[in-house]
Amino acid sequence: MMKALRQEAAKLLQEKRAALIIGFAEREGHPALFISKPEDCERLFYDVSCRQNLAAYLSKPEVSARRPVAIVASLAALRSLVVLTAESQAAPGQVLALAVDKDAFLGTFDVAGAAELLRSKYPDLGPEKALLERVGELSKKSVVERAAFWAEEFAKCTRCYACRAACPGCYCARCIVEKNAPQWVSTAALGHGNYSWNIMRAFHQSGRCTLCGACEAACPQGLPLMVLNAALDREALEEFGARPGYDPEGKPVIGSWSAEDDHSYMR
Amino acid sequence: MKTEKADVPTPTTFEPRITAFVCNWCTYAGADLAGTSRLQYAPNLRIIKLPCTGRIDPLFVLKAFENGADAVLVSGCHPGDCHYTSGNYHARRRWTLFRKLLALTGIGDDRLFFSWVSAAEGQKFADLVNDVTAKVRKAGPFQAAHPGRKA
Amino acid sequence: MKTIEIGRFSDLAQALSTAGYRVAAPVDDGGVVRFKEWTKGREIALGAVPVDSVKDFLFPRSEVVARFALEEAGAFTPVPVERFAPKTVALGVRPCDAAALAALDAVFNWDYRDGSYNARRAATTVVSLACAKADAHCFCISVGGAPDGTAGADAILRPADGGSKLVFEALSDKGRLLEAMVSDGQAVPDAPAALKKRFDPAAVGRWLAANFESPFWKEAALACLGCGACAYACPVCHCFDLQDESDRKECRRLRNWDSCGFGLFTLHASGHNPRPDQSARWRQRVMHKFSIYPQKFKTLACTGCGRCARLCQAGMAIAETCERIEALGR
Amino acid sequence: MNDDLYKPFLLRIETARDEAPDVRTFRLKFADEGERVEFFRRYRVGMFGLYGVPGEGESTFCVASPPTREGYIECTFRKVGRVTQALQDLEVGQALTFRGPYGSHFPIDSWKGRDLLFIAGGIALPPMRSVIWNILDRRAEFGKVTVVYGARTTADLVYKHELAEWAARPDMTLVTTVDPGGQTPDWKGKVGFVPVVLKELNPAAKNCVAVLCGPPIMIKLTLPVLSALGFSPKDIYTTLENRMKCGVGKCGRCNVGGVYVCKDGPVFTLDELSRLPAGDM
Repeated sequence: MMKALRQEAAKLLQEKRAALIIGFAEREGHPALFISKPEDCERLFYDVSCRQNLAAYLSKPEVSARRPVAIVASLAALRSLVVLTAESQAAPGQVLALAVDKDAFLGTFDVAGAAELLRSKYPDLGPEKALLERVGELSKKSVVERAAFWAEEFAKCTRCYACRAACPGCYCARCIVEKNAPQWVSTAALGHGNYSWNIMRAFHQSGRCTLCGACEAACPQGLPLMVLNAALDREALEEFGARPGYDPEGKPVIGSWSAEDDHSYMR
Repeated sequence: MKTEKADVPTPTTFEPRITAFVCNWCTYAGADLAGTSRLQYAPNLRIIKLPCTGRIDPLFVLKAFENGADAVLVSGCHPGDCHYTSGNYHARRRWTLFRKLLALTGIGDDRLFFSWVSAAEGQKFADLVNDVTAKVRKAGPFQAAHPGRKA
Repeated sequence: MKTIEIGRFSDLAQALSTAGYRVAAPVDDGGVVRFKEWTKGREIALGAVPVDSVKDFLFPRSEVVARFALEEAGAFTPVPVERFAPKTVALGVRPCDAAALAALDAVFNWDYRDGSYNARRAATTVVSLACAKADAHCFCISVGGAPDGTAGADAILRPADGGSKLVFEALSDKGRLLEAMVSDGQAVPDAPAALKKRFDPAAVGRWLAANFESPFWKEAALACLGCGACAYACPVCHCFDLQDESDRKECRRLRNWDSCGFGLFTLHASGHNPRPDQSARWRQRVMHKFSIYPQKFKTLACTGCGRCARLCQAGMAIAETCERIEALGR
Repeated sequence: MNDDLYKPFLLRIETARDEAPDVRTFRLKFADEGERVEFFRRYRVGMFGLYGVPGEGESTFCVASPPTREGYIECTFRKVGRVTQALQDLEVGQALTFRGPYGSHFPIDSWKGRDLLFIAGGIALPPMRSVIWNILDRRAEFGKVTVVYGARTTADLVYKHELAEWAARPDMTLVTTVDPGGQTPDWKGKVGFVPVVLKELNPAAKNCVAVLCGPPIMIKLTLPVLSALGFSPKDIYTTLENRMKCGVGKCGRCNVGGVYVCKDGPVFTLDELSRLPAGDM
C-alpha cells in the first residue's frame, strides 16, 4: 500500500499535476509532511494512527499559494474536500486527493472523482457505534446530569483553539470568538465563555462535519468533542437527510431550507 | 384565557425571567395586539425585537442564558408568511439543530421554546406567554451550576 | 535522610492539606494527567508528565486584574482587587517545570514588578520530583537542565530503591519547613533518566540572531496550523491578553492567556499585521525562546519539557527545529 | 513601588474637540492630585499610555500634550475599533481609565541649541505635537524650528486651530500640504506628497535633528529624501505604534525582533531601527 502511495505521489509531482504533496511522516506522531520533490515521496507514510485531517491545510495561505496541491486523504478527509469544494473553499482542479482507507491506497481522485468514490463505495459513512453509544448514554441522563457532565468537561478547556485549527471546516479568517464589537463569546477560559465557545464551535460544524475526529484528537485536555459532533450529525441526517461531503455542489444544511422541514416542536 | 394571576404571590414564589427574541413583522405585532386588546398575560417576558427570526443568532440565546434568563422564547412569522420570504425557514433549520445541542448539554425543552405567532394572533401570544411562564415556573430557576451561566 | 514510601505519597499531600496548605499535584483526570489542586482521597499520578504545569498556579489562564463598579450613565468606581495567593505546596513538579520559574520570574519583574504573580510565587513551595525516565520528547539536558535538576525548586524528591521510595531533600528555607512532615528513613537513590544532548542552544541563538529573513522559516512552519496548544502547555510561555467583561453592575478586567501563534495576535488597528503568516509567527516563537529571551534575561525561555511536541497535532517539535538550526549554522 | 500593574488612574474629560472625521481630542484632568503629581514626575515627551473604558477595554496611544503643561493631559485618537469607539462615545465630565506614562521619550535635552525639523503625516501629528509644544514652551533653548505636516485632504488635518497659531508665530516655520486632489478651493497651503514638499523645502541638515512620524508609505519615501539632504540616521527620530496590551513588557506582542516597543521604545532613532528586523515591523 505504502509503495503504491509513494509511487503515485511521485508521479503527480513529476507530471506536474501537483506542486505540493501533503502527507504523513513515518516518525513518532506521524506529523504532516510537505513534499515538492518526487524523490522525497519515499518518506510518505500512512496507517490509521495518522489522525490529522490534512484538508485543514488547504485554507492555509502558505499552502494555497503552492497549488495545485495533493493531500493524502482518509475517507473523512475526502468528505472534507468535497465540503470545502461545495463551500467554494477549494478551487476545482487545484486539489487532488491520494485516497487511503485503513491499509488500502485507493488511487488519485479529483473532487468529482472523490465524491463519486464515496457515493458508490462508502455511501453511509457516519459516527462509529461506540461514539453513538456515548451520545445515547448521555441523552438518557437528566438535564441536570448532562449540565454537570459538560461543566466538568468544559472547565478543562484552556481555549487554545487546537480543535479549530485541526478542523478543515474552521476556515474563517476571523472566528466568531475573535469578533469583539460586540464580544459575543467571552475569551476567558472560564465557565460561560468555555460553554459558548464549545457550543458554537460544534454548532458551526453542524451539517458540515465529516466526523474525522481531528478536533478531539488535537485537544490537549481530552475533551469529548466528538460527542457533540456525532449528535449533530445524526440530527441533521434524521431531520434533513444531510450527508455532508458527498456532493461537491450540495447546499449546506444551514444556509438552505425546505418548506417540508419538520417543525413539530414549534408552538 | 388562562391566567396564572389567581395564584397569590408569596415572597418565596419563583418569578421566571424569560427572554423572548421575536420578529418585528409577526410576533411583535401579535404581542402589540395582545396589549391593545387588553389581554392579560404573565409579566415575565422581556421582549427583544429583531427584524426577522432569520436574524436571531444562536449566540443571542446563549447570551440570554449566560446573563441569567431562566428560559428563552424565539418566535416569528408562520411558515410562508416571512416578510423576507424565507428568513423563518432558515431559522427553523437552525433551531432544529441548535435545540438538540442545548438539550445534550443541559438546557432542555422546558427552557427553550419556539413558536409561530402572526400579527393577528394576539390571543395566541397571550396564551403562549402564560403557558411558557407556567412551564418555566414548574421547571424552576435555571440552574446556577450550568456551565453556560455566568458565575 | 528523609524518605517517603511511594505508596503512601498521598499521605504527604494530606499532611500538607491538614497543615493549611493548598496542595497542587499531578492527578489522573479521566485518562489525562493534569497538574491541579489536590483534593482528599485523590491518587497522585507521579508516573507521567502532566499536560499542565505549575505555571498555571502562578499565572492562571484567566485572572481578574482590575475591577470597576458600574453606575448610572457611564460612571464607574474602581474596586480593589483582592490578591489570590494562598499558601501552596506544588508537589511532584518536574525539574523542567521548576526551572521554568526562573524564566517567568525574569519577565514578571523587569522594571515593572507584577505583584499578583510575585505574591503567589512567594506563597508557593515547589517540591520537585526527579525524573527516573524520559520519553522521546524530553530534552532538558539540551537546554541547561537535568532530569534531577534543582533550579527553581524548594525541595526535591528523588526516586530510590528501584522506584519504591522517594528521598526528600530540602533546598531552601521554604523547603525545610516541610521536613518535619517527612519521616526519617534509609534508601538508595535511583539513577536519573539518561538523556542525550540534542543541540547547543548557544549555537542556535547565534544562528537565530543572524538569520531573521532565512527561507528556512517558510518551510519549517508549513505544518503549523496556528493554535495555542504549545504556548498554553509551555511552562515558560506567558503571553497574555487583557479583556474587559461586564454586566450591568460590574466590569472585570481580565488577564487571559494568549499565544503568538494566533493570526490576530499582533494585528494593528490600522489593519497592518507585522506577522502576517504562520512562518513569521513560528519564527517569533523560536526566537523568543532561544534568542530574545537569552539576550534580555540571560536565560532561555525553554526548559526542554517537550510538552509542545507531545501535544502538537501537526508534529511541530521545537527541539527538532533547534537541531536543524544548529545544522544550518555549521 | 506600586506592583498592582493594571490598576489605572482615573481621568475626567474636561473638554472634547473634533479634529477631523473620526478624530477627537480630549483634555483630561486627574481625579487624584497625588496621581497627577506622580504622572508628571515620570512623564517625558514621547511616552504613551493606555486609555480605557470599563467594559470595553484599553487602547494604546501617545500623550499629545507636553510635560510643560502640568494641569492636564491631552490625547488625540481616531475611532478604529471597540475601545476607541467607546472612548469617543464618552462625554465631557465622564471618566476614563489611564495607565502610564510608559516607554521611552524623545531626548530633547540633548537637542539643545540644535535646529529641529518635524515631519508628520495625517493622524501621526499627535505624538509629535507634544514634542513641538514642549520645544515651543522652552523656545529659547533650541535653534530653528520647522514643521512639515501633510494629510490626504484638508479635512484630515488635525489641530487646525493650532496650525493657524503655529503659522502665525515668527519663531517657527510651518509648511502644510495635502495630497493632490485633497485641497479645497480656499486652501492656502501646498499641494503634494510630504517627501516631495520636503525636497522642495530643502532644509539644512547641519546641526539639525529630524523627527518623523506618519504612515509606513510616507516614512518609506521620506527617509531617502532626508538621507539625500545629509541627515545622519542617528539624528532622525521616530515613534512606533505596535499593538500592545500590557504596556509594561510582559504580554509579549509588541516586540520587533528583540526590542520591546513598550519598554525599549516607542521612540527610536533611525539608526536603532535599522538594526531591527524589517520583517517584524
